[in-house]
Formats: sequence, C-alpha cells, structure tokens
Amino acid sequence: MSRTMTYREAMREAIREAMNADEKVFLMGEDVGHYGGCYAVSKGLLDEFGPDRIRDTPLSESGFTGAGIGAALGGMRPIVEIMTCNFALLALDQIMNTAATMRHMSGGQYHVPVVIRMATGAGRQLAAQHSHSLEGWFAHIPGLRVLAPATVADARAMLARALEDPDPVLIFENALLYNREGDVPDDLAAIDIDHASIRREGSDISLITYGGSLWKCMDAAEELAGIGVSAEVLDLRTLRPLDDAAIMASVAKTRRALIVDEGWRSGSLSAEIMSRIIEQGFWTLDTPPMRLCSAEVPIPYAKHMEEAALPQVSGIVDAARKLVGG
Amino acid sequence: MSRTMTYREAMREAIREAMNADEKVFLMGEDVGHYGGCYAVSKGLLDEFGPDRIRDTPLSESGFTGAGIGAALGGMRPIVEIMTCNFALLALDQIMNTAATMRHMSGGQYHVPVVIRMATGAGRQLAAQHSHSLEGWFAHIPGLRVLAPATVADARAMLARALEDPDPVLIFENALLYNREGDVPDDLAAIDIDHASIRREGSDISLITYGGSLWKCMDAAEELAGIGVSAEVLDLRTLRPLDDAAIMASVAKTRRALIVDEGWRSGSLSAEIMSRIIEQGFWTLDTPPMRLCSAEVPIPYAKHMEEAALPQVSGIVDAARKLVGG
Amino acid sequence: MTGTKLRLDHDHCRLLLKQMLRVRRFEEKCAELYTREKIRGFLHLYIGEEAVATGIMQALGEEDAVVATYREHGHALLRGVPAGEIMAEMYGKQEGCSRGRGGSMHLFHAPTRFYGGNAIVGGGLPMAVGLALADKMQGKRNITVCFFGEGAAAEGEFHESLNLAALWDLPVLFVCENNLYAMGTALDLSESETDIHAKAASYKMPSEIVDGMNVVDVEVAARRSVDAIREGNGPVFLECRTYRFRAHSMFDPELYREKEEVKKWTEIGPIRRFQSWALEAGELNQTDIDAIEEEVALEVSEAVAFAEAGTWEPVTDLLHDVGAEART
Amino acid sequence: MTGTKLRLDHDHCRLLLKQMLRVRRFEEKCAELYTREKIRGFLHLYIGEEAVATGIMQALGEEDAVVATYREHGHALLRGVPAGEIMAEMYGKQEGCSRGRGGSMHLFHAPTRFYGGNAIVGGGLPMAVGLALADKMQGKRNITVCFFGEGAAAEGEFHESLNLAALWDLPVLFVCENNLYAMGTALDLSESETDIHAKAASYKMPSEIVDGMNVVDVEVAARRSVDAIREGNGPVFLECRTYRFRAHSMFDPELYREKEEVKKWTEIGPIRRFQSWALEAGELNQTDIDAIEEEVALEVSEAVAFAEAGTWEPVTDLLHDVGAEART
Ligand SMILES: Cc1ncc(C[n+]2csc(CCOP(=O)(O)OP(=O)(O)O)c2C)c(N)n1
Ligand SMILES: Cc1ncc(C[n+]2csc(CCOP(=O)(O)OP(=O)(O)O)c2C)c(N)n1
Ligand SMILES: [Mg+2]
Ligand SMILES: [Mg+2]
Repeated sequence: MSRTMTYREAMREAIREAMNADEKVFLMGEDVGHYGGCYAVSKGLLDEFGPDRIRDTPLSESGFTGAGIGAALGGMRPIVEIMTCNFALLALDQIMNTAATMRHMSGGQYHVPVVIRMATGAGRQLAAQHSHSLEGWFAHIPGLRVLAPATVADARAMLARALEDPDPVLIFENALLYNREGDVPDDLAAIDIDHASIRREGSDISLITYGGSLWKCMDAAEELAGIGVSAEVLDLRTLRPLDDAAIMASVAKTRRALIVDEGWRSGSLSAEIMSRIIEQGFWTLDTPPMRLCSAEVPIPYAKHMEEAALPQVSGIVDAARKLVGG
Repeated sequence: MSRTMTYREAMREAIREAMNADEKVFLMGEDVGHYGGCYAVSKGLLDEFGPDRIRDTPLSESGFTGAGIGAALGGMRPIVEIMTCNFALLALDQIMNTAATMRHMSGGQYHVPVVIRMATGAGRQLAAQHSHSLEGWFAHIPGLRVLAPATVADARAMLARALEDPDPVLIFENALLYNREGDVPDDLAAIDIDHASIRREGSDISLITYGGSLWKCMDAAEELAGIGVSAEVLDLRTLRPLDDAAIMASVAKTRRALIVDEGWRSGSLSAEIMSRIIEQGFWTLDTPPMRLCSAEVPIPYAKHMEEAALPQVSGIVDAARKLVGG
Repeated sequence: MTGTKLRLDHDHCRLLLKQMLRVRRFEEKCAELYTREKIRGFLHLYIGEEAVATGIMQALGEEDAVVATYREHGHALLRGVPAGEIMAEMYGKQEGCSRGRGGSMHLFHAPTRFYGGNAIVGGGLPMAVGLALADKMQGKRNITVCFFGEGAAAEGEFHESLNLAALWDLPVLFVCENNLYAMGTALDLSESETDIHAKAASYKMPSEIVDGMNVVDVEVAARRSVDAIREGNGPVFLECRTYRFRAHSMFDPELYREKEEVKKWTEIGPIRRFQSWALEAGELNQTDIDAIEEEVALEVSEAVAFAEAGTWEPVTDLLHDVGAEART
Repeated sequence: MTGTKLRLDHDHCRLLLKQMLRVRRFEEKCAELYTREKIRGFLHLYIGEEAVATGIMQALGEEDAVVATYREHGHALLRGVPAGEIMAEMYGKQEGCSRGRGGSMHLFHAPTRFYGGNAIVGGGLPMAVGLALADKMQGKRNITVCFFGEGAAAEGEFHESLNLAALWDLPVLFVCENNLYAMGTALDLSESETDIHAKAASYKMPSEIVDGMNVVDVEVAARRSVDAIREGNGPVFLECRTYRFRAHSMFDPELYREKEEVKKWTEIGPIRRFQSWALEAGELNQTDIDAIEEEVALEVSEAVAFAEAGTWEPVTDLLHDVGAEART
C-alpha cells in the first residue's frame, strides 16, 4: 500500500513522526515556527508542538547551528534547518570543525547526533547568491553523512534514518522538489537510504545523478528510449559515503557512464564519481565517462541565462548520444 | 643571477616590494603588525610602513575579509592575510558570495582586486581543527584565481602577479614551506605563474602535485630514479584555472599519472585532475591514473598518526611502482 | 552631534513627497508585474518604509557610496539609478542596471556608487566598512551608507562590522531599518535586547532612534549624522523604526502578524502622513500632488516601456565577466 | 544577584592555593617538556591566569558542563581530569584523555563533562549555548560554563551566542578571560569598546567585572552567578581581568609588549598574592605550603611517568571513530 503526497508534505510528516516518537527531537531554525518554514515544510507544526520544540531562531546561522551541535552533545536530537545551503557557508566552521571532528578528536568519547537540513539548488531565478549547489563540498568532509533525497518516498523515509544515526547527518533538499508529488509506501523501513537506487533500468549507458537532477535524467532516459538508447538511471541518494558498488555494477553493465551534477564542474562531486569509476571500473569501460555540470559562473537571474548555466534534459540527451554513438 | 632566501623571506620581500611600488597596496589581518605575523612573514613591516598599511585586525575573519573586499571595490589594493585556511571557513560567505560573484552579478560594472593569503596544510601536529587543506574547495569557485606557490621563487614572484589581477586571487602557502630555502632569480618577470611547471623531467610516470606535496614528490622521484623509474614531477602552481595543457602534455609523454594531494581523498582536487585526464587524455593512458591523498579522517595530533594520515614519500614511491609495474 | 535645521519650503516638500511616491508607485507596479510573471525570482517590496531611504538619501553627496539589501528598489531609485534600468533588470533584460543577471535582489550602478543589492542578510556590512576604509585611506571625504534590517543585527557580521568601523573611525552611516519582522520572526523572538540602537554602545558608536515613518525626522537625523561623519568623527548608527506594509516577499502567507497591526501602521504611513501635513501647512496643494502623481506615473510607465523594449543578453555571453578576460 | 559569603578557613585556603599551584607546576613542566620535544604542536600556557579557572570551578557541581579553549590545561586539571591523562594526551599517547588525537588544544573528558578544548577562537560559544539548551529542555538544573579570551569577543560567534543564550534564558556562565592580548594584538587594537563586560548589556545579560588575579573575588562572583543561573534567571557574563605571564604559545617572540609590563603583572600574580595573604592572615603557614608543593610535585611527576609509560595508538586504528561503526 502507498499514499500520494508532495515532497514538502513528506518532509513535514517525517518531522512530525520523529517528534511524536521521541520527545528529544526538536526542530530549530530561521522561520520554522511562526512563518511556517521558508518552504512551508514546517507549516502547522508550531501549533502542534509549541515554540520550545519548533524553535524559531534569530538570523545567526553559525550560532544556532552550533547550538544544535551542542544540544546534540547534551543529549537532545535536534533537527537544525538552515534555510538554504547558501547561508550554510556561515555555519561551515561549526559543521566542519566541531560536528564532523568531535567523535574522532575526542578519541570516541563524544558524538554529535544532529541532523541538519537545508535546501539546495538553482532553477528559480534567484541569482548568484541564492543558487548554489554545495552538497558536493559537504560530501568532502569526513565525519559527516550526506543525504540527498530525490523522491517523495525518500524524503519521507530519510529523516527517521538520519535521526537513528549517532553522528551528524546533512540532508540536502533540492528546492525545486518541494511541490513534486509522489508515492510513499507504507513500509518505510523497506526504503534503504544507504544504497543508491536504480530508478530506471537500462543497458546502454548509466546516467548517474542525485537530487534535483534525477528528474531531468529520467526525462532524458525517456527521450533516449525513443531513439533506441536504453539508459539506466542511478540515483545516488547518499553522497557520503558514496555507494561505490552500485555505481560499479551499473557501469559494468552499461560500460558507459554520464554523471549529471548541478554543481559547478571543476571540483564538483561529479569529479569524485568519475575518479572512482576510473579507479574501480576502468577496464569495464567502452569509452571514457562524461559529466554534465553547471557552467562555471555565478548563476544569473534571467531565465534563459539561468537555463543555459544548468544541466538540462536536452544536454543530457546530447551527451548520452555522443557517449553511445562514439 | 639569483639569491638564496627562505620562503618566508620571499613572501616578505614580495609584500615590501608591492607596498613600495603602489601606495594603494596594504596588508591587513590578525597579528600582521605588532606580533609580526603568525608565521613571521610580515615581521618588521609595521616599522617600515606604519599601522595604517600594516593593519592589525580584531579576530573577525568575516568582517575584515569583507572589509578587504570592500576596500578593493573602493579603489585600494588590499592584501588580506587570514592566518590559516582553517579560519577562512568563517570568511567563506564573503569570499564566495561577494568577492567571487561581484563582477558577473553586476554585469561587469564592479570588480574586486583583492589578494587573500592564507597558510594551509598539516604536518605540524596541530590536530583536527588546524590541519585542513582547503585549497581544493576554493578552486571550485568561479570568479576566483587560486595560487599555491611551492617554491621560494614562486613565493617571491606570485604576489606581484596576483596584485596585477583585477579580480580576487587567493594564495595558499603551505605552512611547512616557510622555513624552506631556495633560489630566487633576479628576473622575476620570467616566472610564469599561470602555467604549471615541470620540476623534474621524466618519462615513465607523471607525479602531478602542488604546494607542500611537491617536495615529497621530488624526494619520491629521486628514490624512484634509484630503482630505474623515471618520474616527471609537475607542479600545478595555479589551482584555478588548472593548466590542462601541461597536465595532458606530461601524461601524453609518460602515459601514467599519479596525483598527490594533501586534501581528503573524496571530493579533493585530485578527483578533478583525474577527471580531466580521463576527459582529455584517456586514449594516451597505459593504465588508469591513481591518486594519493590524505586519509578521510580529522588529522590526529600524535605524530605517527598524523604521518599515517598524510601522503608520504614512501607511499608515493609505492604507488608509482604499482603504476609502472602494473 | 549638532542640531541641523531643515527648511521645509514648498520645493523641499515637493521633493520629499515625490521621492516617496516614486518608490511607492514603482513598487506597486512591480507587484503587478510579478503576478503577470514579467518579474520572477524573489521580490521584496519596500512599501511602507519609503521615508527611511528618502530621508537618508537627502544627506548624501554624489561621491558617497550606498550599500543596501535585497529590499533595495527604493534605495536604487532614490540614489539616482534610472527607473528604466531598474525595471529592465527585474525583467532580466540586458539593458538592466546589472545586465539582467542580478534581478530584484542585485541592483548595481557604478555611476552613482550604488553597490547593491545583497541577498545574504548581513553580507553588505563588511563591504560598507571596506568602502569607507578605502575612502579614508585615500583621503577622500566620502561616506558610505549601509542599509540593513533589524533581523541582520543578530548576525555575526553585524557585530564584526560595527566594531571595525568604530575601531578605525571609518566614515560609515549604519542605517538599521527596523520594520519589526525578519521574514516572519518578530523582533522579540530574535533579540534579547529589542532596542537595537542600544547595541551601538557596545562599539562606542553614537546612535539614535529615528521615527522611520516621518521623512523629515529621518532627513534631519541623516544630515546631522552625515555632517558628523564627514568631520571625521567616525561612524554613526541610526535605527529607523518603520514597518513593511506588504508581505516579506511574494511567497509570504503572512501568518505571523495580525491584520489589525498592519492596518494600524498603514494609518500612520509615511506618505499619507507627510502629504496631509504638507497640505495642512500650506506647503503643497492638491494641484501639486496631482502633478507629482502624474510625473511619477509617467516615469513608471516609461520604465515599464523601457523594460519591455529591452533585449535578452545573448546566451553566448554567459561566461563573460566571470573574471577579466584571461591574461594568457 | 545576592552577595555570597565565602568561609575562607584553613581548608578552603589550602584548597584554593593547591589548585592554583597544581596548574602552575603542571604547566611549568609542560613548558620544559616542550623544549625537550616530548610535547609538540601548539602549547598555550595559562600561567598567571590560574585564579580565574580555580575560582570558577569552585562553584560548579558534578553534572555541570565546561567548555574551554586551546588554553585549557588548567581548566581540565581543575575540573578533575586526571593529570596523567592530560599529560599523556600532550605526549600523544593513547592513554591520553583524547587518545592522543587531540593534543594540548583538544582535551576532552566525558566523565567530568569537559567538552574541550577548541582551537577555533569563539568556536566553543555556540556549543555552550547548545549544551545549556539541552539541559534546560531536559529539565536538568545543570549549568554550562564557557571560557574564552577577550580576543574572541570580536568574533561574530560571540555576538550570536550571547544573544541566543539571553534570548532563551539559558543556564550559561560566560567567562571572559581578559588577559589584554589576543596573541600580539592588544585590546585597544581590537575593540572600539575595551570594556568587554559592558557588551553584555547589548543582550540584556547581567555582567560583572572581576579581578581575575584574586582567586577569592573570582570564587565569590562565580558562586553568586551560578546560584542565579541555577535559579533559572538566564545567563551571566563575567569578565575576569587577568594577564598571561608567558608568551602566547611556544612560537611567540613577544615583540608586542614591554618586559616592564609583564613584570608589573607578575608582581601581583594570583599565587604569590593569595599565598602571602593566607600566610599573613594565619590561615596557612609555611609547613602547609611546603606540603602542598610536595603533593603537587608528586602529582606532576606521576603524570609525567604515566605519560612516559603510555603507549601509541596503533596506526591501524586511524579510521576508528570517524563515525560510529558503519550501519551496513
Ligand atoms: C544569511 C541569510 N540567512 C537567511 C536569509 C533568508 N532571509 C532573507 S530576508 C530574511 C529576513 C531579514 O530580515 P531583516 O534583516 O529584518 O530585513 P527585512 O527583510 O525586514 O527588510 C531572511 C531570513 C538570507 N537571505 N541570508
Ligand atoms: C577563528 C580563529 N582565528 C584565529 C586563530 C589564531 N589564534 C589562536 S589564539 C588567538 C588569540 C586569541 O586571543 P584571546 O581570545 O584573547 O585568548 P587568549 O589566547 O588571550 O587566551 C588567535 C588569533 C584561531 N585559532 N581561530
Ligand atoms: Mg526586518
Ligand atoms: Mg586574550
């Protein structure tokens, strides 16, 4: 059995469930309460749980993220919402130098069970300072787990799993997905967030992606099918640690890989994935893997320019054709 | 003709020269003045230039880096010193969202001629919060130029070239290099910081690296020569933009590449370099490239553990042997 | 600070009212164009707060610099950025003041030293400090005015910037536009000390509370402050108490405040109030006001026409101006 | 806050002196071991400032939490972390309180709720806020004490943390150890308002200036503050004025201050001063002092022996405890 809901509703239901299940769980962040969440994820929860547990914070990203880390150390299970990854830069010191290091640096004495959620991605004409895709950066940091739910079901399931983790978990929610509808199975436990998921099977090429780009890849795969190219779409789901086995299995089958990643090309997560394919699957390849990323430019406001800067379905189709044809 | 000096002296002389050449140049940062610089780079300069131009700042990384960006917009030529890249996390918002975006986002009206220097790297038993190698992160950001002088001559030459740039330039100085001695040619203009430099010619394998790891690669190349392996050592020097042509030329010659990078492996600059080799030089390769990076762990204090976490000469030699033997 | 006398004659009253109306009518048009999807992305209206920027701008000279926030259409207009270029920017046209790349949140204009347009709350404050530092080090007598909301006062960058400006005696006028809310977060949910102006004492910076709904009060305070700053006495902090009549952005359902509260504030709206005062005082008559409205309507419609007639930046220019052209 | 009376009897005097001496002698030994290269990395000595942590710790209960900085050997010792484990940590041995992974700047100790050990200036303040929030939300009556230098007061995280703690009435005791310098930067080069305690007013937080060279003053202020905090009255800010007698770290050439100044302060050193007072007041005699010195010397030498006898963490453990063992 399953139900249909939006990605936003799925996140909200997951938060509600977690808060009902464990009184140590609380949500804190800018405008999570009275405003209802900048993307309306937490709308209604203030009335349900009160201002202590749905805690509006001042504009102090470093302060309240650090406070969330401290509260986790102190025995609570905070969900910290940073409105978008663009503002998470202000909290990066706390995340990297405290949350991520604490367990190792303290010789295993302390651990930080904090969950930090944030929106990511471009595509809504919000221009240079509001369009970053920084999940690849966070995936560089040892000590963190980094999740990127792309489907409504994953959005519904990931939070509970993240809260089970005794260590810091970051959840990146592509802002374009909030209105997306999808099915959520009743058996959430069956959703395995630790492993990448094949969203569409194929035999000619692997489209490896995550988050908001998943749906562009699905559309591209559909188009490719129309011209006789069978594309497999692999949704990474967890960006740290990467599911190498799933990546290699898919590439071993299709012998061609196209990585689609909304981050700026140089130094993006796509480079890491390509490197691992080379390190672990070089001899299975028919042709060098390719990647499709954002142009290396602050994302512009004008719609046509923003579109030109980001990976698009047509670009995925073209690249895939080149790979299989070449 | 050339002179011998330390890396520290080279940086100091470069700052002095720049300040004498242009009264708009000034140095600001924590302890650059009365203390003499946390790595003694600016020692003596306060007496020479006074507190206006050798400007001690409060502990406010975001504030004074942003002020440097603003001062650059206002017609000055600031050199901002952030003690180490570990603290630069606190200034990342200003660097990414203001300095790097300004020219593009303003449609070309404004530009930010700021130079931001900082120490980077591990190896001095400073533990988890003081041992980051974050230059790879900064190399991800469009709008920045990222330099990593590895030789004394480059340290001497790069600053002036950085100050000629009308856009933000970041200089990463590996803290282990400050005491290193080297030759500085009198003709600084001949030093071409925009291109990678072959520090040792070789024919069997390319060791591709930068910054502090250069010297480990040089030692490894020497050792390899002893066992009949001719290693070429390529010093990238500029991390953004990367000198693809030099990388491909070296790899085309040796047909084997080992990338050595002190950053944590996943999502490090080494992944980008490997990806570019695959994208541009796949068919010239005899065998998949390899990379040697830091272990994915907050760098521990104890000496033997820190050494185990970082790339070492012996590891480079082993990896190179595997590559050529394989 | 010495008291600054203001001659509120006909011309000056006309100017102040017109400036406020320019912002009001321009933004009403923006709201309309947003629903018509001519303008996209985020759009933050300044409606209700016009007296603040209007009063402050009176005190600035041509060479002074302005740093604002994402709620900066009014500031840009009042600073002298042509209305057409602002509108074209929001349309995303290359005739826009940022070539269509910035949109509503990133208006830039070098000829008037208008430095944006910053979408990171608090992000503009360090820049203002730096601009002032550059002016001071170059011996120029310019000042930099930096606008920000009361919500920004909680950010670390507020603290660092105020300290730097005061420590180095820099010519910055900090203008806190206290409209009581940061998105949906009321001031008392974000600050333990809700009297923002009192925070300036932590930096030994002179500060004042100003009635931000009264354009004359704002102008007087601004002139006094700018004079003091230009004398070389270091920064000044003004907290202008005001209110935004519209939602935070076009996405905001406004769950966090009562309609009654909004109504109460609109009744003391800066335009309504100043206009009736000027009428009563006999400085303006209804003919004046009609003429102003007509001039403003014309400016707005010309701006829209300019934006409509604008062209799209060629996609091939995408990578232009990421940096200067390569040195090779 | 109500005045708190302190009974300065023999036992208590002995305790205070001994605690200060434990820190002093332990750190003198550290300095020596540093020159002998037994200790590496950065080493920041607390010598001269012992009265601060000694006085504060008197007021804490077992369940309270402590957050400190990279200059925290004294705090750890006084909080009850065994001297041997601290010394072994600085040797990099796995018997150290952080398994040798942290070194001097990262002492951690769960049994005493000692949360480090933070090498990022200002980085511990948000953590302290969070620990206090957790205690409060769980209905525990614990407090969290957070130590930091006056240099940290310029950081944005200071501002954000004080506001959060005050806004949410959290049980935090903020202790600013004002030793007049941040590395080589004198207070008046880093703060426009050099009276740090006055900054607490920006957050409506009660604050006091304390003579940080007088252990009794510190203890009295600490007890008073902790009582108030435990009553649920929210955070308190103490500025303890003190001085570091040694260089900032072992790398510091101390170009930024006069020998005369250091001498002046050492003359009013906290140990010297308290010891002579206790002798004069007849609460302690020379025999007591000799006995204390002997006990302390023994503790220090045992700590060194413990560290010397310690073992190295196996290199194969490098990746242990980056996270919990994988879920698979
Ligand atoms: C660093 C950062 N955090 C969060 C946001 C999202 N945000 C945009 S405006 C805003 C409210 C700011 O309030 P205030 O400073 O009072 O200015 P106002 O909008 O009221 O003019 C928030 C939270 C942001 N843009 N930047
Ligand atoms: C964010 C950050 N910036 C800079 C440093 C380098 N640093 C270490 S200690 C220190 C001085 C701190 O002074 P203060 O807060 O007064 O403490 P004190 O050392 O005097 O006890 C500096 C600049 C750092 N560790 N972290
Ligand atoms: Mg506001
Ligand atoms: Mg200090």
